[in-house]
This record gives sequence, structure tokens and C-alpha cells, in this order.
Amino acid sequence: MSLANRYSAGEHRFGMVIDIDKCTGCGGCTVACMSENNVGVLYDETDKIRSITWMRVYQVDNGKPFPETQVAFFPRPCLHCEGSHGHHTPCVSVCPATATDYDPQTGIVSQIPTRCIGCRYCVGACPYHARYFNWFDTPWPAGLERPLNPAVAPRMRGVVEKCTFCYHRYQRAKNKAFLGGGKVEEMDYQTACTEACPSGAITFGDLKNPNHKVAQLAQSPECFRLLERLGTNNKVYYRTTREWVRRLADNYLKDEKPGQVAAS
Amino acid sequence: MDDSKFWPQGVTRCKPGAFIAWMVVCLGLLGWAGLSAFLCIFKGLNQTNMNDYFAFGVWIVVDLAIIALGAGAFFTGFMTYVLRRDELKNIINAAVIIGFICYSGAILMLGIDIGQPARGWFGFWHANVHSMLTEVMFCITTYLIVLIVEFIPLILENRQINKVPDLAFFAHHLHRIMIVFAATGTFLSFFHQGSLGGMFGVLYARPFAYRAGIVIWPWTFFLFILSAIASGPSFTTLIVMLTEKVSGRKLTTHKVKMLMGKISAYLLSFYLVLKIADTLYWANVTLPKMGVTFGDLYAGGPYGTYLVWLELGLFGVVPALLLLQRRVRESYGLMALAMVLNCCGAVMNRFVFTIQPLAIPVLPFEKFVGYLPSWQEWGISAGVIAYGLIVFSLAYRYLPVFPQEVELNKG
Amino acid sequence: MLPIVFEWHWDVGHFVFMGLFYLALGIIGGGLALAFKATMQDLCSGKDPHEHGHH
Amino acid sequence: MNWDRRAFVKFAVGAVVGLHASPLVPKLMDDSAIWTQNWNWVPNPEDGALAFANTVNPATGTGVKVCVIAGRLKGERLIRVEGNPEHPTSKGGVVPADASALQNLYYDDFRVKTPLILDQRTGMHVEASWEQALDLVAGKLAELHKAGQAHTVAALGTEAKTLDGELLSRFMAAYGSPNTSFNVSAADTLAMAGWAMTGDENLGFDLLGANYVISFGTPLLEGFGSPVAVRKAFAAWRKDFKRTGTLVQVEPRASVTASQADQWLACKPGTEGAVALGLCQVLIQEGLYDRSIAGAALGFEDGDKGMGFKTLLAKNYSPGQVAQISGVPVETLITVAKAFAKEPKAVAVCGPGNGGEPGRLLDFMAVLALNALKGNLGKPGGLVARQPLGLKPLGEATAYRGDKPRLDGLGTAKRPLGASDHLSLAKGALAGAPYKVNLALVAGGNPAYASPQAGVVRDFLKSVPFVVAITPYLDESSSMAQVVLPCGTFLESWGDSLTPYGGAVSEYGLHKPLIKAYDMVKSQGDVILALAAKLGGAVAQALPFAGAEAALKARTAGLGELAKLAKKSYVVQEKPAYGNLSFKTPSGKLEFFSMNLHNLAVKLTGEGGMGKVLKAMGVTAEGSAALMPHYEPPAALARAGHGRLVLAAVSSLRTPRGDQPITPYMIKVLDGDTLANNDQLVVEMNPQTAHDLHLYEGDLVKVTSTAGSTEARVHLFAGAAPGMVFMPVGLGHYASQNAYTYRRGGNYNQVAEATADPLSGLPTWGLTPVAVSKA
Repeated sequence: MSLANRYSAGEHRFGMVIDIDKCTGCGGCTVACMSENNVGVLYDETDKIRSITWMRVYQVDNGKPFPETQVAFFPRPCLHCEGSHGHHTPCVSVCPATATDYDPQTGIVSQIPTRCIGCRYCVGACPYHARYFNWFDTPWPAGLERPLNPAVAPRMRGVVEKCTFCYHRYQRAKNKAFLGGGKVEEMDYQTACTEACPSGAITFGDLKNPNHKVAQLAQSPECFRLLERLGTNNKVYYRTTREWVRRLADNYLKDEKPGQVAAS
Repeated sequence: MDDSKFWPQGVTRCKPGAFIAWMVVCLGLLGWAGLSAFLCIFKGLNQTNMNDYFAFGVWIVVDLAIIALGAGAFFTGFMTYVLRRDELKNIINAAVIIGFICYSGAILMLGIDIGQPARGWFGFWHANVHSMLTEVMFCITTYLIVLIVEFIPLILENRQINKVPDLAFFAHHLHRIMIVFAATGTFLSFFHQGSLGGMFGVLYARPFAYRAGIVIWPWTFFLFILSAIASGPSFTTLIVMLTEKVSGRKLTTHKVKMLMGKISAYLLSFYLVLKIADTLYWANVTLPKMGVTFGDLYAGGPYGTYLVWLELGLFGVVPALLLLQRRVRESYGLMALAMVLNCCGAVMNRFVFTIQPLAIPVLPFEKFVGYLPSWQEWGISAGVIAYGLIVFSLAYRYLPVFPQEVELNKG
Repeated sequence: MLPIVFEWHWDVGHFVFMGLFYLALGIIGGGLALAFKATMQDLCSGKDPHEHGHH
Repeated sequence: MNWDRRAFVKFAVGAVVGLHASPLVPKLMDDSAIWTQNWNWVPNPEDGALAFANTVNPATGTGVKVCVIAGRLKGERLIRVEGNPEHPTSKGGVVPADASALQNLYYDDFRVKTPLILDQRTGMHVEASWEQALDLVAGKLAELHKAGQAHTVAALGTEAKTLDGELLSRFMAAYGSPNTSFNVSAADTLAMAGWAMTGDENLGFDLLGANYVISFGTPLLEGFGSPVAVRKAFAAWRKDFKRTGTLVQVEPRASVTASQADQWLACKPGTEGAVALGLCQVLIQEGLYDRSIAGAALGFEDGDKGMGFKTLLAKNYSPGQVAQISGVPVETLITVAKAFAKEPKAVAVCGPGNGGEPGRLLDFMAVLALNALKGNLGKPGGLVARQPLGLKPLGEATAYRGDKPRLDGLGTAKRPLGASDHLSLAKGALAGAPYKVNLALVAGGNPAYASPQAGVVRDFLKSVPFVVAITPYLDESSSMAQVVLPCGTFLESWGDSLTPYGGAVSEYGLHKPLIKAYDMVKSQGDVILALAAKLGGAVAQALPFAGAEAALKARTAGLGELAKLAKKSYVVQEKPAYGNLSFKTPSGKLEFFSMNLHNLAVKLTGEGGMGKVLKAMGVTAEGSAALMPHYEPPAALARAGHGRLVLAAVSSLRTPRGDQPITPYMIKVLDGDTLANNDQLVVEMNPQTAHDLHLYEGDLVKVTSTAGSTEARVHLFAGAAPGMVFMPVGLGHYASQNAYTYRRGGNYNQVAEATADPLSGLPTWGLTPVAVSKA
């Protein structure tokens, strides 16, 4: 199916292509994201299952013995799933309070922390662990509240948060384009992680716009999506030439080969 | 201190001292729950051992379990008022009280379980009607209103309260139109029992929970309804039996209990046939499409296939076969045992659907994460049980719950 | 939640869901009102509440 | 109307219905909805106009843009550090240390906000005015000077060639002490190797121009030079899903570089140099080497100095022998060497070790030899010599004129070559030979934590009666100081940075105050200059600047107007200076046999004693081989075995190197394989090695060396070489002011043992024999 037809009607479908063969796992994207989106730091961040990391970089290895071992990294933002029929994002469809929504124009899965009741149903629904619950009040000790970005409201305890593809940047770009009388161009709207990546492993843009680089790259047969078979129909494409990395991106039966299995 | 003038007409109850002692024990548990609730609300849910992998913990298991077991209220109500099985009138009061306890207890628990209790009502205010959880919230709350309406006449029938003419009239008139409430309750309860199942069945990105279905309802929707109405009557009967044992008084005829057992038996058998079919379809069709095998899902952590045998075998087929036999139902002890197994099956089923799907990693490079509830979580869970014990004990002591009690304990 | 608040796009799902919800609430409210009204009537007519016999 | 029961009930019902019909209910619901969203302890950042300012992060060499927001009520504040796409080498993009720099800037508890003076009675630091603090320090210095004890003052700086380093050196020389030390780095080793073989100390690797790169044990993708700039080259080899460049990594662990490389040669620890020599031998035996320069180089063929490099290789470094030494198979050596020779733009890279150590000089020389044989000297994609930028000196050269020997033994027969380092200074001072230190000036860094064998430097600082720290942070070193003088981070002060390690083009980065986060904080240069002014005399004369800005103005006079330069924040040469290297060696040729080294040894002892000198310098090879690239087994390996494992470092861009404190965000992004639950350090071991020691995943172990020990959890990683244990660097801070970094893991520098590198004499701490036992 052609790239644009994978998604429902709507002007844009913002998405990413992440080149795993370029990612060096430096964490630049994660930190840039946290500073852009006011993600706080708890005093104990080693409790990873309660730590908030919108853009998490997973380290994986091929499981082979020395010296055939290799590691690779999966940077994992929110993948902004669309689901297979209409806007049936795993998390959006389950939120009882409409605190998360699928924007039909951009394909971005939004999150409204001030509306979230903290039931965590969406956390359970997301297979990517892209959703995080604020188990704690984030401490902002003296002074550390100063670098907070005014474009993004810091969250309170007891709500769920996640990557929004830096939606505030899109709004800013739209405002700017509106005032300038132009359109939002490819480079006007880029996420913080994309800008930060020193290897240029992340490409961001509109998957529906054939002029955008992301739309061109995502067509490559080397591109695939995480857990594509579940039918989440997300918008973050990964790319690698390494078979073992690709195999780790989805579940396969023993006799199946990646790339030859259709999404369910 | 003599409270006998509040007792129902013509019955005796235990001495106030013993009752107070029992209440103190329950209040102790409630105190534990109170402290836990205080900590969870003022310090946040970091007081629990839940985390981003185990977004749901023991609370949700208890919630789902007691709502399933509380289904005795709606189904007995349905049989009594809508299908006019008059012999069930002898147990309907108990069923309503248990239903009330389970539903109100579940809602209290959910109030602490959500991260923003003050925003709990946003589920109504900003309802997302596509969410099974929204349906659950609406139906549970509305059904709780129904249960309260059903419970009110019973309270008003207390010997002293009934002396007030306004209230006596009101109770009488509520009774007259109880069929309307019972029917509404049946409708509401039917849907939310189903939606609770649907909540997990729709998680299409969680292979362990996901089930195919029809239109918007996954098979779990129907299975949850069935398992709830199969175990609910058993649970109601068990509570009555327990009360009989504790009080040493006969409260209903064995015939009534046998009828409840029979209802359970048929429903449970029907449920099991469908459940086993569903499991086979899921294991052989649904899962392979997602690239997973049945074995994969039981390979890691403490969750082995023994859980399946336990849930469907010991807690499923065994009680179904037992209850189907008249001889078993005729035996007080054997029927009780079968009903206990049946209830365990429902609880187990709820556990399997809440905890296990979260424990099993979906991303191939994710790891199994363990979870054991904290003392605060146990505290709240115990508190809900204590709350139930208190309400039921008070109701039994002061309200004419069992119409046959006077008759059965003559001489 | 209230029909007067238009904060989302109302689709068929909303009509069905909210329709059923308000129907259920209406039945419960109506039933209660009915019982209430009957009570008031009985009170005015000065009947003895314990005449009805047992239910 | 009578208020009977019925009327009341009617009224109540009416009221309830009426209220529900009014807007009161929705209004109250709305209000309470808003109320539930107010969490007054969640900060509400003030909005304002945004602006961007350029600067260069000296810790990473990244050109960055800093976002400044002008709030109406609370004034200006910095909110973000982003990459600067216009910076010619880093071209946008940041690493964690850049993106989280504001956390160190703004962390009040961790910052030195005013001068602090230790109250002897309470043992606590007390706030003081600049006047008081400077008077106290200057008074102490003047007193020592008057007593003829000027040489007993030691200064521990960070980088020698930056503005701050030069100011410190001039200050100390003019004041009258030879004891100034700086952090050692691979740049020192590369400068020595270049000086020994080409006569040029400013060599760089043209990674961007190359399409075949062999990296010898350097963490190319984990912290080499400017990490962002290196990634730009790496990204170019992988542009648009095409592989246009080949990367080969030689090292004993499946690191990020090894995994991202097209080929990983897993070698035994410390044998990377031998692999380079093995490749040299293949080039020669296959006739694939450059004959015009390498073939004509001094010491290539046998000659009057003895055996030539060619013979040495053939004799000791045949593929078979190298395979024996390194564990890299013969066929692999041959294929890689052939591919390297075939590719027109190929370069071999040496650099810092994973622990940030300066590398082994002999290995560097082997890598230079490989490049020379490849014939890539001065060529695009090869080894190039950087053109100097033309920074002006700060005045007439000032050197220590006294007769007291240096405490670190630099310049003596024991250590003829080499750069200064804190550890040797500390060791010398602790030994008291020939004298003890009375006052230590810690300028800018945190040697008590970050120096190799940090425990020794900490003991040294403890032993010094009067310690002055000029630092932005309340860290391990400043907590030991009698006087702490606050200086700014790069975001709030004047200063500069030079070409990152291995850069192919000369770079100059300039940072200026972008914000006044704390009123009393000054640039480090300002503090040194103010101290000089207070002291007066020769010191003031040697440093005749009003402040750091003025000093920078003088220094950059050749680079244009300071204001313009500061706005742009960098000067970077457009492209590498290609063209053959002009060899500034004594022979005027490339030298495999280093005349510079030879002459130095001769100068110290005369021709006859040369062997002895070289022995003292740790070189075991005999004859001409001693002054040629060759392989010396690392001393640490000899003591490993017998149940001991070899400890090596794991470098990562999620942990800082050297002096820079780790930030809260960096701690946060460490995964469980680096910092386990409850802030436990994690060490990696090969599953087989762990099995032999009866250790399992997650076991708590004690890793002990002669230098120190730390506790850690075992993580089994198949990519770790057997017989080794790998430990992350940059953790284990013990200064309690920083609640985010305090006691997070253990400090590699406390366990790693520093030994003198043969020939260079620099401390190196990449491999340490350790005992690993269950804790």
C-alpha cells in the first residue's frame, strides 16, 4: 500500500524515519526532548519503570557470543498510531475522559494532562510503553525551574504524559506562517529530538507530502515499523540493513521472515 | 445496652458485646485502609507498587472481581422481578445488599486508584463514548443508583424506621415499581459487565488480552457477562451460607439455594463452552496473526500455563460438573465447595485479564517486570472487604433481609 | 456530558450512548418521582401505611 | 402560606429543580474543573520574547545556540541549548552534555554564588565579599612569596592552551612557582607522536573527507574530539540510507563504535597498537605501501642507527605474530589491510581511551606509521596538519625563572617528554620530595574527583594547608577549599576553547556572558586577573589586562573585532590544509626512527646512557626499535591473570568525561546497564568470565585494585571481552550539595590505577588489574 494511503483522510500525517544504522545511542534526542518539554528529574531515576522519558532510547543486542556481539538502539518517541480503521489509536480509543485525541488534520496523538484523570488505561493499552504516568510530584529544586520552556506546561502528579511530536512547535510554525502569509514549510516544523540528533538519524516531516524527505525515505524497503503486525499503523518508521535488528522490531513465528508478513 | 428493639420482628441476634467486638475487628481493617487511602491521596500513587508497566494492580483485580461477584444482584433481580421466579424473593434482599456493597466498594476503590481523584467526574464531563471504560463508569454509577433505590425500601423496613408513615409509604411504593428498577438495572449491569470484559478485549496492541468479536464488542464482552452471572448467584448463596454458619440460624430454605446453584451451573457450563472455544480460537488464529504463539505468552515470569488449567479446569469445568448434578446441589457442603471454586474461577479470570496482559512484554526487546502490591494496596483491598462485612453485618442485624428467617427458626 | 455542551463532534455513537444514558437516568428519576408522588397522595389521603400487607 | 411539612417539601423540590435549570450547575462544574487543574506547586514558566545567542560549549566543542527568553516580571533567563546549524564542524545537533548544560547553570544548591571562606571553628563555608576573599588569598600568596616559599604554591588548571590556562600559567610563572599542572589528554600524546615522527604537533584526521576509517581502540562514537562533529562525518558515511564510508573498529568490547562499524576486530586488551603494526606489515609485504615518502623515510630501511622499521615489522609483526598477540585472525588482518590500501581516502585513527586517558604514545606512533605507509599524509581523507589560527600571545613569554625543581618531575631524566598532570604533581607533593605544597590553587576543574587515581589528588588537597578553588560548583574539590571563588559556567563568562582532539581544521570557540544568573559570579579569567592586580609587582606586570574580555581582545586581535567574533562565537577554517606535510623533523623527512626522541635522550645522558634512559622511561625494546613505533605490552596486563581481571572503562556520551559534572538529565538517561536500581554502579562482564567466578546477573561485587575499590552490580554482556570487567566513567560523585548526582554509582577514577606510559611518561589508566569478589 502506498505510504499516503496507509492513513486516513486529513491534510497532513506527520511522522518520522529513524535510521537505526546511524543512531549511536548518545541520548542527545532524549535530553533535548526533556528540556524542550519540561520533563523533570526525580531524585531516583534508576527506577526506570516509574521514570518519564518521552523519547526513550532502547539498547538491544543480537544475543550472539563474543566476538560476534552487536548492539543497536531503538529511539522510541510516541509513535502516533492511527490504527487500521479510521482513527483507532490504541490509547485514544480507550481514554474515558477524552484527555488524549487523534488530530484528524495532522495525525498527531495529543495529550491534555489537565484533563487526564489518571486512570492509566491508556498506559496499559500502549504496547510501546510510550505513555508515562506521573507517579511522583516532580521536584523543581531552587533554580531548576528557570530553564523551563513556557510553551509547554509542566505536569502535575497523577496524570499521564507522552511525546506530542512537539505539537507546540507546529502551532508556533502555523502562527508564523499565518502572519507571514505563507505555509508551514518542512523545516519550519521539526521536533526537538530531530534537531538535536547529532548523527541526523531522525528525519521528520509530513508523510503525505511527497516533497518531504521523510515521505521519500519511508518508502524504502529497508523501512519498517515497530510491532507493525498488530495493526497500530503508526507513523514512526525505522530503518536498518541488519536482519537481526529488524527481527527485534516485531514478533515473528519461527518460520516467518521480516518484511514478508502483512499487518493484521 | 440493648438494641433488640431495632432487630427485625420475631428474630434474635447475637449479644451487642459480640457484635461490637466484630465491628472493632472490621473497623481495624478499615483503619488500615483509611491510612492507605490518606497516603495515596496526599502523597500520590507512588505509595503503591504500580508502575508504568503494571499500570493496573491489585486494586483493579479486586474491583473487577467484586463487580463480577456482585452480579448476583442484577441477575437475581432480573430472575425475581422480570422473570417472576417468586422463590427467589427469599434471597433477593441479600443479593441486593451484596451488589450494593460490591459496586459502592468498587467505586470507592477506583476513586483512590485514579491519579486525580478530584477529576474523577471528567469521565462524565468529557466522556469519550468510544471507550469501554466510559461505558463502565456510566453504567456502574447509574447502576449504583439503582442498587441504592433497591436497597432503600429494605432500610425503610427496619422496625423503627417503618413506624414513620412517610417512609413506610415510600418503601411500599418503591416496592411496587421494583420491576422497573430491576429491568433498568439488568440493562445497565449487562452492559458494564460486558464493557469490563470489552476493556481488555479491545486492547488490540496487547496480544494477550485482545480478542476478536462482532461489531464493536470483542468476545470478552460476552464472556465477562456470562462469567459474572454464572458466579454472582454462587457468591450470593455463599454469603448467605456463611451468614447462616456464623449466626447459627437458618435463613433460607435449601431449595432456594439449590435454585441459585442450578442457575450458576447452567450459566457456568454455557460460559465454559464459549470460553474454551474463545481460547482455542485466540491461541490458534488470533495470536499467530500477531506473530506470537500461545507458548510465548506463558514462557516468562511466574505466569505459566498452569494458570490456564487452574482457571478453566479446577475453577471452571470442575465446579460446573459438580453443580450440574442434583446430588451435589442437595448437599450443603458439596454445593458450597463447588460455589467457592466457581467464584475462584471468576476472580482468577479477572486477575488473568488485568495483570497478565500488562506483565507480558509486547516489544520483543522488552523485559518481564515483576509486581507485588505494597501494604497500602493491600490495605485498601482489605478495607473494601471490611466495608462489605460491616455493611452486611449491620444489614443482617437490623433489617428484615431474609423473609423466611422467622419461619425457619421457629421452635 | 450535558447535551448543551458541544465540546466534541457528535456522531452516532454519542447519540446512542448518551441517549441510552439519559433514558436510564430518566427511568430511574421517573420511577422515583412516581413513588414519591404516590407517597404524597397516600399521606394526604391519610391511609395507614401498614395496611398494604406484606410484599 | 403555612410552613407545614408539605409546603416545605414542595419548596425543596422546587428549589432543586430550579437550581438545575439555572446556569449555576454548569458554572460550578466548570469552576471545579478548573480548580482540579490548579496545582500551585507545579511551576508556571513565564512567557516572553525569544531570542537566540551563539556560543561554543568548551566541554564538547559543540557550536550551540542558546535560547534566551525575556520575561516581563522575572527578567531574562536561558531556556534551551540547541545545536547551531551554521557552525562549520558541528553543524547543528547536540549531545546530552550540551542539551542539559542549563541544569548545571541554574542549580542553585550546586552553584557557588558568592565567594566562600571556610570558618575554621564550624568547618562550614561562610559567604564573603570579593574584597575579603581576594584579600585573604592575595595576603596568603604575598606572605608565602615573602618567606621565599613561592615555589610551594601549586596550581591545578584544566586546559593549558585556553585563555584561562594561559592566564594561570603566566600568573604562576610570574609569581614564582614551577608547579602548574593541567589535565592530560590525547592531544598531548598526538602532539608528541607528531613531533617524534613528523615534527608537527598539530595533526588531525580528515574524517569528513575519508571513506575508510580504522579506529584503534578509540571511542569514536562515544566521545572523541567534538562528538557532534565526529557524528557529522559518521552520518556522511551513512547518508540517505547509502553506505559511502567504511568504519573498522579495533577494540576488545562490542561498544557502540564497534557495533556501528562495518567491521569489528575484537582484539585482546591493550593490543590495538600491535594490530596497527600488523596492518603495516601486510601493506609492506603486499607491496601496497607508499614508496615516495614512507619508503624514503628515515629509519625505514636498515641503516646506521640499526634495524629499520621494515625489518622490525617483518621480524616482530608478521600477521601470524600479530594474530598471536592480539587475537585478531590472520585473514582478517590481511583483508582489512588490503581494503585500507585499496581505498583512496582512508585514514587510521588513534585517540583517547575509553576512560578519557591520553592513549599510549607507541600506539599513536604505530597508527601514524600506518597512515604514512598508506600514503595519506596531507591528503583529503587522510592525516593532515592543521594550520594555526594566529592567536596572539598574552605578552612576552613568561617562564618560571627559579631554580626549584618541579614536583611532578617533568623535564628530568625520569620524564623528559610529557605534559604536566595533576596526579604526578600530587604524588610528588605527597612524597614531600623535595618540598611540600603550602597553597594549592584549583582553577576551574575538579581534580579531587576527576583526576586519574582521584584518591591521590584528594589526599594531596587534604594535606595542603590552604586550598583555593575557583569554580562554578560546590563539588568535591571546592568542598575541600579554604576559600572558594565563584566563576561562571561557559554560559555566563568570557573564555575560549581550541580545536577539539583530532580535528582536521583549526577551530576557535569563544564564549561570552549570555546571562547574569548570579550577581557575584565572574569569569575565571577575571578572578585570576583580579588576584594578579591585588598581588601587584611582577605578577600584575605579566598580566596587564583589565579583565578576561580585554585579555581575549588581545589574544584574538588577529581574528577581527571581538564584538563581532563574540556574536558569531567561533572561527573555523573552511577546509583542511591539504598538500604534503612539510616535515619539521631534524632530518627534514618523515622519521620512523625518531631523531627528536633520540636527540632528547642524548641531551639528557649522552649517547652511551641512552638505553638506560629509555629503560627508565618504560621502554623495554632494545636498539633502534626503542625509538620506533613498536608494541610494548601494557604493564597492567603482566599483573592480570591469576584470578585477576582487567578493568577497562566504558565511555558514553550519557556520562561526562573529565571535569564537567554530570547533569541530572544525564543521570536520568542512563539505563539499567549503567546505573542499576538504587543508584548502583553496573559493571559488564562476559557471561563465561562471570560463570567462572560464580557470578550471576545482578550480583553485587566489589571491584578492587591497588588504587581503590568500588561496589557494583554485575551485568552479563556477551560483547565484553572475556577476562575483563568494564565500568562506566563519570559517576560516583560524593559532594552532597548536588542531590541529583550524589552517590550515583561509583567513580571509575577511584579504582583505575594510573601507570606511566612508556616513552611519553603521561599517566594512563585504561587497563587495571582488579580482583572482583562478591560483596
